[in-house]
Amino acid sequence: MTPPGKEPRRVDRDRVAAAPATAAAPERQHALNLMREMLRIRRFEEKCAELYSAAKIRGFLHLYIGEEAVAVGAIQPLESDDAIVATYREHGHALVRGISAASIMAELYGKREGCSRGRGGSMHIFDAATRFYGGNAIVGGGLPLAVGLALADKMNRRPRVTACFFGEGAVAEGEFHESMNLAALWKLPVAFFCENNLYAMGTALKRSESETDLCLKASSYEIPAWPADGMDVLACEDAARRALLAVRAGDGPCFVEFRTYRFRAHSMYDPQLYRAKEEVEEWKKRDPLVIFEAFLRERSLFDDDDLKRLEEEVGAELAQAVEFAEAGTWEPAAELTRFVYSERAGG
Amino acid sequence: MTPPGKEPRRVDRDRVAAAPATAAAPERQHALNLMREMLRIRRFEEKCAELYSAAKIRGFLHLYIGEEAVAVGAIQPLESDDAIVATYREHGHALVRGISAASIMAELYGKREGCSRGRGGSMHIFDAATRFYGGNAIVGGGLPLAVGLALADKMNRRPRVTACFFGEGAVAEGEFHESMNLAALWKLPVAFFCENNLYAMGTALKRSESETDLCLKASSYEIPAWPADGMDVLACEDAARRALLAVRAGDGPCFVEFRTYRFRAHSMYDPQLYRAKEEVEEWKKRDPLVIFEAFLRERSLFDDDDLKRLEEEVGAELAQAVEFAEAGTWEPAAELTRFVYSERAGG
Amino acid sequence: MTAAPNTVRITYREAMRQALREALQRDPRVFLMGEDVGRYGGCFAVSKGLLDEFGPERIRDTPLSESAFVGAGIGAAMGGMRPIVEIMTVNFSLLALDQIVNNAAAILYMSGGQFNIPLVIRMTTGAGRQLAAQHSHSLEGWFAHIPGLRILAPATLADARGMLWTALQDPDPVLIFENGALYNMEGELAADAGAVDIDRAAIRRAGTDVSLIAYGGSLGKALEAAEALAAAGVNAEVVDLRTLRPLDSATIIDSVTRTHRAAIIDEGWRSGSLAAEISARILESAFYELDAPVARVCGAEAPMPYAKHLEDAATPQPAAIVDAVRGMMAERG
Amino acid sequence: MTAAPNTVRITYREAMRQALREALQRDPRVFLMGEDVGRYGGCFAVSKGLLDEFGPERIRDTPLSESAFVGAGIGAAMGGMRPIVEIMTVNFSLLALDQIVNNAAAILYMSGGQFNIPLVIRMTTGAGRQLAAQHSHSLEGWFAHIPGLRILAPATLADARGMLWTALQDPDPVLIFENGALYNMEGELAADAGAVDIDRAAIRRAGTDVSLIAYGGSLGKALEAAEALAAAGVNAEVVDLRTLRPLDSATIIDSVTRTHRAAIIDEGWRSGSLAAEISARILESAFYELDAPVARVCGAEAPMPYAKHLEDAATPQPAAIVDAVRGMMAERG
Ligand SMILES: Cc1ncc(C[n+]2csc(CCOP(=O)(O)OP(=O)(O)O)c2C)c(N)n1
Ligand SMILES: Cc1ncc(C[n+]2csc(CCOP(=O)(O)OP(=O)(O)O)c2C)c(N)n1
Ligand SMILES: [Mg+2]
Ligand SMILES: [Mg+2]
Repeated sequence: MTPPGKEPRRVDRDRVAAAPATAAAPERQHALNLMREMLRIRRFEEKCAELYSAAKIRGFLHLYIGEEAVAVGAIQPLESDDAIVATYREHGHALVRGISAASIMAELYGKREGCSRGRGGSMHIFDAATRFYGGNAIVGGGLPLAVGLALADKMNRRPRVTACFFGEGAVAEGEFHESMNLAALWKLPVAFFCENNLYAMGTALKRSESETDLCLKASSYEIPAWPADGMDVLACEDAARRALLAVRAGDGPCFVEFRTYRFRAHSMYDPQLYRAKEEVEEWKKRDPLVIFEAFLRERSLFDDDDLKRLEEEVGAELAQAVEFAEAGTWEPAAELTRFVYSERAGG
Repeated sequence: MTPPGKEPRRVDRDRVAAAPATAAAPERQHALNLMREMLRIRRFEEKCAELYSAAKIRGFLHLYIGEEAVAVGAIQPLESDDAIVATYREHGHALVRGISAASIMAELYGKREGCSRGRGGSMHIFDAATRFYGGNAIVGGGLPLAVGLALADKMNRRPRVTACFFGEGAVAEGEFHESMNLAALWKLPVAFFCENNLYAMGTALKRSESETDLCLKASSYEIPAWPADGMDVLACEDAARRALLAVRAGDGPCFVEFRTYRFRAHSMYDPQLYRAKEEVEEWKKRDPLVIFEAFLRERSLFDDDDLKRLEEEVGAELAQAVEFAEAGTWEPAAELTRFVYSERAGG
Repeated sequence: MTAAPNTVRITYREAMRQALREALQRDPRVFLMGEDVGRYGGCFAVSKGLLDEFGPERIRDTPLSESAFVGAGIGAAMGGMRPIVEIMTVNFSLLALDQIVNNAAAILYMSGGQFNIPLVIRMTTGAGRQLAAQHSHSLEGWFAHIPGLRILAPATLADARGMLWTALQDPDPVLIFENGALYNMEGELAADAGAVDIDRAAIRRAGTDVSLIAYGGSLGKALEAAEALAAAGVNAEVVDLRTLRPLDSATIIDSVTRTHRAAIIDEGWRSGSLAAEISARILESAFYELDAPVARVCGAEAPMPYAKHLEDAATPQPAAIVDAVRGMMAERG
Repeated sequence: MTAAPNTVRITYREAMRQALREALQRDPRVFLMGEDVGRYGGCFAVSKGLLDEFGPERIRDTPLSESAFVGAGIGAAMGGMRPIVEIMTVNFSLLALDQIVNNAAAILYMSGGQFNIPLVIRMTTGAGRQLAAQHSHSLEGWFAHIPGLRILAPATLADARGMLWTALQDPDPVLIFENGALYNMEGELAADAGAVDIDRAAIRRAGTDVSLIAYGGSLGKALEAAEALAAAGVNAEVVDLRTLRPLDSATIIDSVTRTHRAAIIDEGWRSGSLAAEISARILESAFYELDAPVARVCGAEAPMPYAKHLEDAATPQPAAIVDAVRGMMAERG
């Protein structure tokens, strides 16, 4: 009678090989693309803040400022028939994915011309054309959907990936756990992209997780996981590419923890009592736009003219988006219950 | 710009120190106690099966035959003011905890004299006197309760432990994940006792978990975890004692995986299509009563007289329990809605 | 007993199983997913044999993760499949309510009509088997409160056989509630039985004096009560709602307009029951036709007790229906 | 504006906060637990400042684990505490429904009366802030279907201030639904305002011609409609339900028996609404008193849209109440 295993077992954190590598300088065209996409998000979000103050946008508004590198790095490598599931902080993802700024802005205005016909608002951007499955305002609520989308692909032997974005706060939800297990158990093509900006509203990660190493958690489902510097667009892109490659190979899901930070309030009403100004300032030194610009300039891949041109392009797109939204129309109240059910042939 | 952590991180399984130890022979009196408790459960459950066939007991009936060592080993070391949260397969736990066989049997009959006044049945054994908080028929549903009971103790600085039993099937539920994290985060005095009998109804563990090492899972919450041979009552007792000691020390929860097997069907209707007869037979060779008896006999701690006496004692208790249940009365239907709400002073 | 020509003798369980088999045969996009639907053969043996026939890809055992696999059903539906998700028992559906209400019922609307969810969720509901408070409730009427969902309650063999296929044609989420007490119900079914219309309630017994409005597990009790009432000279009409959302108000109101009296039989808890909704609709649309207040014969407002006599007392029984109608016939009219 | 003598000017939010503070001061067993109740100061700033005053043990920030922390509240209540659990928004309560329905509401019963659960759960409900379909529903009427729970809907400053303490005296689980649109409502409150009775509905405006039955966020709209009706010569009585389960039928029936007409205003979806239950009860108990069918002015049967004009159209507005009553007054009586 020998009682087995009397010593407590613990997950090991020493075996982690975080082999650092130096990013190769990107092609100039690609670099400009990345820069442009980040700038598009930044300016779009700034405009949203302004329009919120002007009461053109209402409800909850969650800005992505500070986190641009993640969406840009993670979404650029997707194929057009891959799918995306996102959260209520998804303007950036929607923009990079190719949903027009105009139809997003019109949605934020609540106009009929908005991508969700004014029914969704900021937290519910949807777009069938780009396989953008929302915008989900339930923390963790999108993960099971991503699992299901991937299941459909797998059953149909389609080599597609579903990229599922969520914040580190979602890791505490039961739906995270159930979804990770299901995706891993069934080897489904999901790329779990965790945006770890250290806070869930006012709750710091260390106050919500007994184990704050999220990659370790993912590993406990047998899901390969690694962190990426979420302020560095090249690192994000690299991490996402590896994940997508692995997922496409058919071995099941991957998990990437993008370590990032939001520069603004959680949503528009938030006195930010839960974090020090200094901490925010510290992180702002790693502003993804600033450091990427510096990186490119150092390598002579970017200059003042580039910046000017990009700002103009982005500014023009944004101006047109606002114009489009302003000019949009209101869905007639008579259409209130339209889309509660599908419109059936003949019905 | 050095993208950090490019290699996938994985939980390490090599660092597990499963230091085997030889159990010291127990004191004779204690050994007899353990033997008696296991026998009480075995004979009680056999009687239940019989009474089910006789239609005295109805509903779902989940027998504990084969798993007796776990409840006996894990509950004996509890203090009287510790709490227990169990599942629908909880007759054994209730008996060991000291709820009378009579009041449990009366409950299974649906009689007013049952511990839950006939309202609960087999899956809902409750007893305030012994702090037995049920009997819960929602897989995983008891875990949050255990966390809360422990929270109350911690807030009141009471050195009590809540022992929370659940099957390995519960590990897939979101409530497992949320509860483990919460208990670990708040360092609550919960002993998580997982009864891994390899099947959840007809679903083998490997078909429900991408990672089948449950201790590793627990570790991903920073919860110390170790397995125990669930067919060996001394090993179970030893593992439970260590867990209770650690928990009482105030360092937060522990997790023990009791590796056991159920010899019978999941509940009364189950053709057991999902496992081979040979597998069952193989496990039956490790019948916890048989191996413990052999172990004691080898050490001259047990003989035929002991067996005869124990069987008689247990038989008498059981006969009396059945008699009590038979003689019990039916709660008047007029009392149907009693206990939907508390009976308030004056109301 | 032998079956009549062109009919087969069949149980509700087998009818359900045939419906599943047919769906799996007809449409490669259909698959069944849930706890123990495969190797175990289904908690209530409904899917027994299907694993052998269709394999583990399409008869998919899931871990105990109600929220994730219901959500995965939603996702798979958006991904072009036609999933049938089984939840063992209605009480466990509470673990998946976020997915059902916040996603399945809302995504089409939130997306401005872009993403419909052709998902079918089946679950067992109801009391009668002494399974007590965490396995016995009747929440189908409660689910019927949620816009975006369609709620079905097959009460007959034909509906057990036919509703699934119709549900699978629906572009939106459909929940099918199978009353556990019906699985062993046996009877004759047309050999060529197939899809049934799910848009209309059905008159299961024509009558003139009172409308008994029932569904699911209560239909049989209503019919029994109608027989008893007939013996006492009261000719009751029995309406089987069949679809609980959207309700077929027209059939209900038409019946009450003819009979001038109504009793609603609903296994759910009385307060906030589907019976309340029906009563309110009758009041709104047939107030001046009523000869007596509408009666509700509902489940007792208690978690379901284990003991048989208490469980019986907690659920609508024919005698209670008869009593309610007798009371009503005595009213001035 | 200065407060009248012996009254203070206060918002609903502050009244709620005072109630929390008082409870924490009076009973060491009381603690507040939920997402961002501490450092963030509460999603809607209700608990702002309490962390500093009572410390992190008693103002306990939780991870995003609705099921676990609601369940932990149940466990802590059984362990002798008096937890107040905050769920940010009613839609998130769906993630905790298993714990609320299968445990909180059932354990006393399942245990044959041994374990009561003195737990208070507070959550924000309702529309009006353009938060769209996953943050805006009114599910309090739906929760009122569940036996074993008590459901409160404070609609006034006095109730916001007083209901919590009374709820904490209740040996059983109490859910308090705070309509988000009310937090900024400001008015006079007695300086010594404290616990209020929660057993009875309240007549907020006496009237003779029609009973407007409302609660929570709809009370203000009913009162507004009553003023508009008064101008048109219709003297409406306004009943504030206050407690949605158990319903104070007596007060409702008494009012309708006096006015002979009733309209129920309920932000919840119409089908299966609490309004349906009230209508059914009126029909059962006051059928012969009614001069017209009972009207329901309810939420539109759709997930809540984001756009302001659609959201307004989806929720009961004073004009719709006036219209419903006008229609009713025209009926023969
Ligand atoms: C189930 C659920 N609980 C609570 C909320 C309220 N809430 C909205 S965002 C948020 C924080 C989420 O943090 P995280 O997942 O880290 O994402 P981030 O906002 O940081 O991007 C919370 C608590 C919600 N929307 N859903
Ligand atoms: C939430 C939930 N889902 C499904 C069930 C049905 N069910 C009852 S027992 C059981 C198997 C549980 O297995 P496990 O946790 O391993 O415990 P065991 O029965 O093996 O002791 C299942 C699926 C349930 N009771 N609750
Ligand atoms: Mg975050
Ligand atoms: Mg098991």
